[in-house]
Amino acid sequence: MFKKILIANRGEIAVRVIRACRELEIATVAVYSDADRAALHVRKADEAYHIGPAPATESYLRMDKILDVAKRSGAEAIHPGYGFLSENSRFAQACADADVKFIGPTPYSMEMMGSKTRARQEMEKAGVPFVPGTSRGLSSPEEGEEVAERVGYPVMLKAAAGGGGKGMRLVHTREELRSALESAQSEAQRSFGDSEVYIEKAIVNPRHIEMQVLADEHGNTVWLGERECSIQRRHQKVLEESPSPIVDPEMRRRMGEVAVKVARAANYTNAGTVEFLVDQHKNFYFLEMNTRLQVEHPVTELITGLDLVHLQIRIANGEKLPFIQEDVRIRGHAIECRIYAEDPDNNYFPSPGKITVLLQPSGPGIRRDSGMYEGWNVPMDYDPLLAKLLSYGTDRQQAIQRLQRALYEYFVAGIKTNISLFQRILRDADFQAGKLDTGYLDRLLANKDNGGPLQAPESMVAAIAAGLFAVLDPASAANRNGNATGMDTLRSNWKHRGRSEALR
Amino acid sequence: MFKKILIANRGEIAVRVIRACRELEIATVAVYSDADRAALHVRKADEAYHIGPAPATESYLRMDKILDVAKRSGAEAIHPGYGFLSENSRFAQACADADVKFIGPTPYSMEMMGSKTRARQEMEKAGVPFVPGTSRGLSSPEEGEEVAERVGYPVMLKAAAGGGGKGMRLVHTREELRSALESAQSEAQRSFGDSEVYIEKAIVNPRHIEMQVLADEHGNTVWLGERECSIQRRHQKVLEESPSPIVDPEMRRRMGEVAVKVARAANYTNAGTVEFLVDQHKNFYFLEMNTRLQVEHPVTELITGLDLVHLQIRIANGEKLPFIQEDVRIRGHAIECRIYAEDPDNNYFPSPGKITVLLQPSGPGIRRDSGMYEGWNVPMDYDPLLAKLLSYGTDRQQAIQRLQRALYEYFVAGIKTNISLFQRILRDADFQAGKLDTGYLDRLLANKDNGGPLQAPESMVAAIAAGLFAVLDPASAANRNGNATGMDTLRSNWKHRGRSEALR
Amino acid sequence: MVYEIIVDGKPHRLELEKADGLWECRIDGREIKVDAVIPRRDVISMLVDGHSYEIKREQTPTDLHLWVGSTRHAVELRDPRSLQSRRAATGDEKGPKKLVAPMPGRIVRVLVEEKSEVEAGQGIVVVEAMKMQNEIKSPKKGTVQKILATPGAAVNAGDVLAIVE
Amino acid sequence: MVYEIIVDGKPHRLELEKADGLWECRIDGREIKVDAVIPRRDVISMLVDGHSYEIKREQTPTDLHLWVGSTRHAVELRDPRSLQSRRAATGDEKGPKKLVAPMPGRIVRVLVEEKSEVEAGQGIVVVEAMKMQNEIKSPKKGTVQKILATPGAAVNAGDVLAIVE
Repeated sequence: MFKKILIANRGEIAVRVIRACRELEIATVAVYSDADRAALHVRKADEAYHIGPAPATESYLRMDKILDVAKRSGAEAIHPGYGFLSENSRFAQACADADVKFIGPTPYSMEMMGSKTRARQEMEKAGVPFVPGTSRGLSSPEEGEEVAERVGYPVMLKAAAGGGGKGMRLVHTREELRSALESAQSEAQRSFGDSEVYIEKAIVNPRHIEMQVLADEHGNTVWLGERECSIQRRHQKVLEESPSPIVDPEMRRRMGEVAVKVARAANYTNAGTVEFLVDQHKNFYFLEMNTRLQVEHPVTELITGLDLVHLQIRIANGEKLPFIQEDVRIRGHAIECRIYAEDPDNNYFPSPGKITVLLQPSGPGIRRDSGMYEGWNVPMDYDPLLAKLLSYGTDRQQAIQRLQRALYEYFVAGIKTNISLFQRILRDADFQAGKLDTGYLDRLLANKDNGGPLQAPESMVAAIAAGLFAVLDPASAANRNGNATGMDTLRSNWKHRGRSEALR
Repeated sequence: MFKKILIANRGEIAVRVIRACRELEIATVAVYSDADRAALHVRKADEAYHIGPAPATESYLRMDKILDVAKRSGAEAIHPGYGFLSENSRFAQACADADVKFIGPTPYSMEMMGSKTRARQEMEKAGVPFVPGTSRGLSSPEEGEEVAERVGYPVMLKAAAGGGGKGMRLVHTREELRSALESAQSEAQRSFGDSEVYIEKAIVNPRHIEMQVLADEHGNTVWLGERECSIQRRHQKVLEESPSPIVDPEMRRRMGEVAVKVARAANYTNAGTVEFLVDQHKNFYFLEMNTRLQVEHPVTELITGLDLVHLQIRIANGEKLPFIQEDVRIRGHAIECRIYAEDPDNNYFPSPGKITVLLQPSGPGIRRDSGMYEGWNVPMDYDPLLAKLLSYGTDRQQAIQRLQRALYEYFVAGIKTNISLFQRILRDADFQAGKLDTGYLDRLLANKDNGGPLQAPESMVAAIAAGLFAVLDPASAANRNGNATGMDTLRSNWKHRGRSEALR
Repeated sequence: MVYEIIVDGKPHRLELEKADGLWECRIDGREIKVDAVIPRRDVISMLVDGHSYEIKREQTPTDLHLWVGSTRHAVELRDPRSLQSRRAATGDEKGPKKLVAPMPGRIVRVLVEEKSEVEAGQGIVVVEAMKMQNEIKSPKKGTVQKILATPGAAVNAGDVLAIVE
Repeated sequence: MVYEIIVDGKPHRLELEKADGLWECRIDGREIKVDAVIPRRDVISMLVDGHSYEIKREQTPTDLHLWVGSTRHAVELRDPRSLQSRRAATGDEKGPKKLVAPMPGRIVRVLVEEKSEVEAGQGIVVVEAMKMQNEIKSPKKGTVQKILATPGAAVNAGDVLAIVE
């Protein structure tokens, strides 16, 4: 087994990997930027090295500095986490060149899956089901019109190198197609330096369901169940669960088998995720493969009882998978909330800053993977994911109940978080009925939040508490009068505006 | 479903039941003594009522006060937790008389199991395997000698009303028997007001393994797997796990079926635990039935994916069990540590007082059921259980690894806890090999603690940290010089003595 | 002690007096006995008529909010004897409004020029934080009096970015 | 700054100096550069030569312990310029010893009489706490000079129960 692993990441995922390493008695090496000296991953690692200023391009994305730390510290392997360099095949190659094991797939598999059109070509050869459309970039507007005619409107234009909704256009009629194609191509060029755009039949109100796979370096590949990821805002996943409310064992087996076929076709090794679009008739279509550990991997861990990071490390170490497909036992239901530093009352503006109070849930059925602590200053330089709160239950209803209970216990002051958003989702009738698709969250947010059951005497209770705080904790009361000038009014005005905008 | 439940308990179990109620949208009523106004269960409940001074006999054991609160608050049911009134059949009867549902078995079942000799008589009728011996109190020393001769020495004398090792005597030869019987009888009389003593063949180095059962009020009874509880100190369980390292599926099924037979013979309803002694040949003998939720119930929850408190409440509500025996799916491995306020370096003296720093573990595979918080003053009036830390793993090895990692993250200052004891157990070769019996912990503690791998530079690191704390946090440095007089020397002397005694 | 407390815009008058270890509260004409302890900083546990409330305090340099359960209440506390707080309370509703940064970040773009006319809700400055670009919008219709934001510069929460008259 | 620091009975001399955001430590003749931050009260994160140490502080009225990982170290800190701490440090090893309550509790029984002879380790007083009875034992062989414990009385941690000469 490796004696030392470098974790080329930060935040909750770095902490999660450090924990796995400690469990396996592997020493850990953290890297950190100027903004992260006091971050939890630095505190928890056995070693920690500074790699540059706050901007990721000058620190967490600097392959040379990270490989230099690996060399200095004697780390034998690098876990890239998610984001940053995790899907960068050049980094995987650079690790191999430096004789450091990259804990993930080979550069070859990463490259194949990195280009959507190339992936589509390879997967079509392997007989993987696709949304009808082209498997390569459009050479002309005429070709686009012809394909669109064949698959039927509405169609979706997508950038080959795309991600995050950039270079995407939904086209309803032939008349719109030409100008949409031009603008998608120029956006793709601007965003990715590559104007290649392809066309697909648009699936109306699809679900986004993905399948976890795991492959060792000896040719064994298994699937570990699906994750329902349809709840998204601005193409970012917000809440994930497993099993999906619509997937039965037969459909799960079929999706799993396709996912394994995808992985095999890419000579895939280590942990990966095959994403599918699912239409209203439960047809599923290959979307893309994520060649890394996903943010939402814990929901699969909870329903299978496996530890994916342990298994990633063992696979990278050359071990065989310790089980076969038939041994995988899916039991119960798991849901994950991504706790972001953002303000639900203010158009989801990011909310970095100092965490002044932090009360964290625990107890039956609750897992918390967190990168924050009370007193920590959440930097403004990175993505706003603070922690993941998960629940496990005998069934979906119990998982929802336990998660609601845990969210009730969760309290973060000093910065804003989206905890209230999850409370809203979990009490929503459509969510409880499992009626989900990728448009679900936009529809929910378009409605006015009734704020849940409102209790009349609460305002009086708050007033009494305010007085008692002032009497019993006068130090803080003094502090209160400190900066309170006219800005109060300004801020709250600005807030009300933000709030009413969010409700449009 | 009940609208409101009173929890007649305190500490972590009251918090655990309150959480279950919140999940089921049932309002909760806490009760508290003078010592517990700021306790976590009072903070977390929807309602809380004061029931008297700190001593339990004047508060948590006062049936009249608790039933009075039930009436005032309109609680429809009472959950007794464990300890206090949980196995008191008169309290169960008083609840029934007051038309409040007692969440547990009937007074009839509790009474039958409350007397060890009566339980033994009933269970022998039902064909439950017993340690050879008498099923009723000895009428004379001669009868004792005769039975001992028949079953073979060594034999164990036990008080019929016993518990906690009181009135128990191990007898190796005929010569010792008479005086041991006399002293056991008089101790039983002093401790329980009942001198009845019976005799059993002594099982040398037994394991203590128990089986969880669950019975609804419609005649359905299931077993949910065993718990290995052999690690005990002064007859108090310290660490529990499931599955037991020696129980295979066939033995589990046989124990489960006997446990169900026991429950049926007692007309048992709700959650209960059948305790067995297991000898070195894996023969198991009925020991007693605990007619309540056990402290260690979460290990069963983790391996079955069920919530026993939810199910207790549903059963008490008259619902049928939502599954049958064949639906119960045991997967993975779970271990529980009971975190006590006691000083492992000082003969396990209790250690109440103010918790000045509390760092709590979380992350993959970790469940924490806790009744403590930073700043809380642990009262001296109740038992020292502060929290339960559990791990779940794919297998026993992973459960151990995860628990070691979590214990490493756990830090409590201001009071002493037994966290270091668990670190010692978990790294012990016999424990890791599953070689356990009820004498295990005494043997472990009889050896000198090597303290795990010792790192030489640590002392220098501590010295530098002491200096930097003084510079960076001078307020606390001032505090340090406050009371530091000659007592330092006295205390540490006393400590060293305690330590060397513990090691004898 | 007497306080004027505004909760979500609604004023309450609160009188507090300690008696027999309890707090006697007179609020909006009602008399309520409260058993209160502070188990940790910024958390108060109150027992009122058997009901157990845990209220959490969120204090920023500019705002005070109290959370009762999962509901957040904006709170202003005024000691009627204090002139300073009374003055603050009368903060002008008309006149120039400051556009402040809602979070620390970096100025990416300024979308309007000084002296230009803007609508309420029109974007004025774009601040980047946590990999997201966020348009800070005008609180009112009017004229941009002054722009204090410079592209590339770092800002803290509460920093004034522009003034709209 | 210069400190004399005793860790688990072993003395170290520590010189601290801040330079370029780091702490230059001279300890027992070695020079070590330390990057230190206090992420929360009673916790210090130190980076030494790439190694990351998180040290936790446990401060009671009478003792100071620092935890490096899961190992607890008894620490005494002396500022050599302070006469007071030097005097404290020389605390008499002989002479009368106080028997103190190791935890808050209630006196259940006193097992010996004043002026009686006791062995080292002999039980003197029984204190009950957390449902357990705990025998507090003599720190030395000698005579019980004085018994200050009264059955039934509550005691706090550190209260003197008896004096053995």
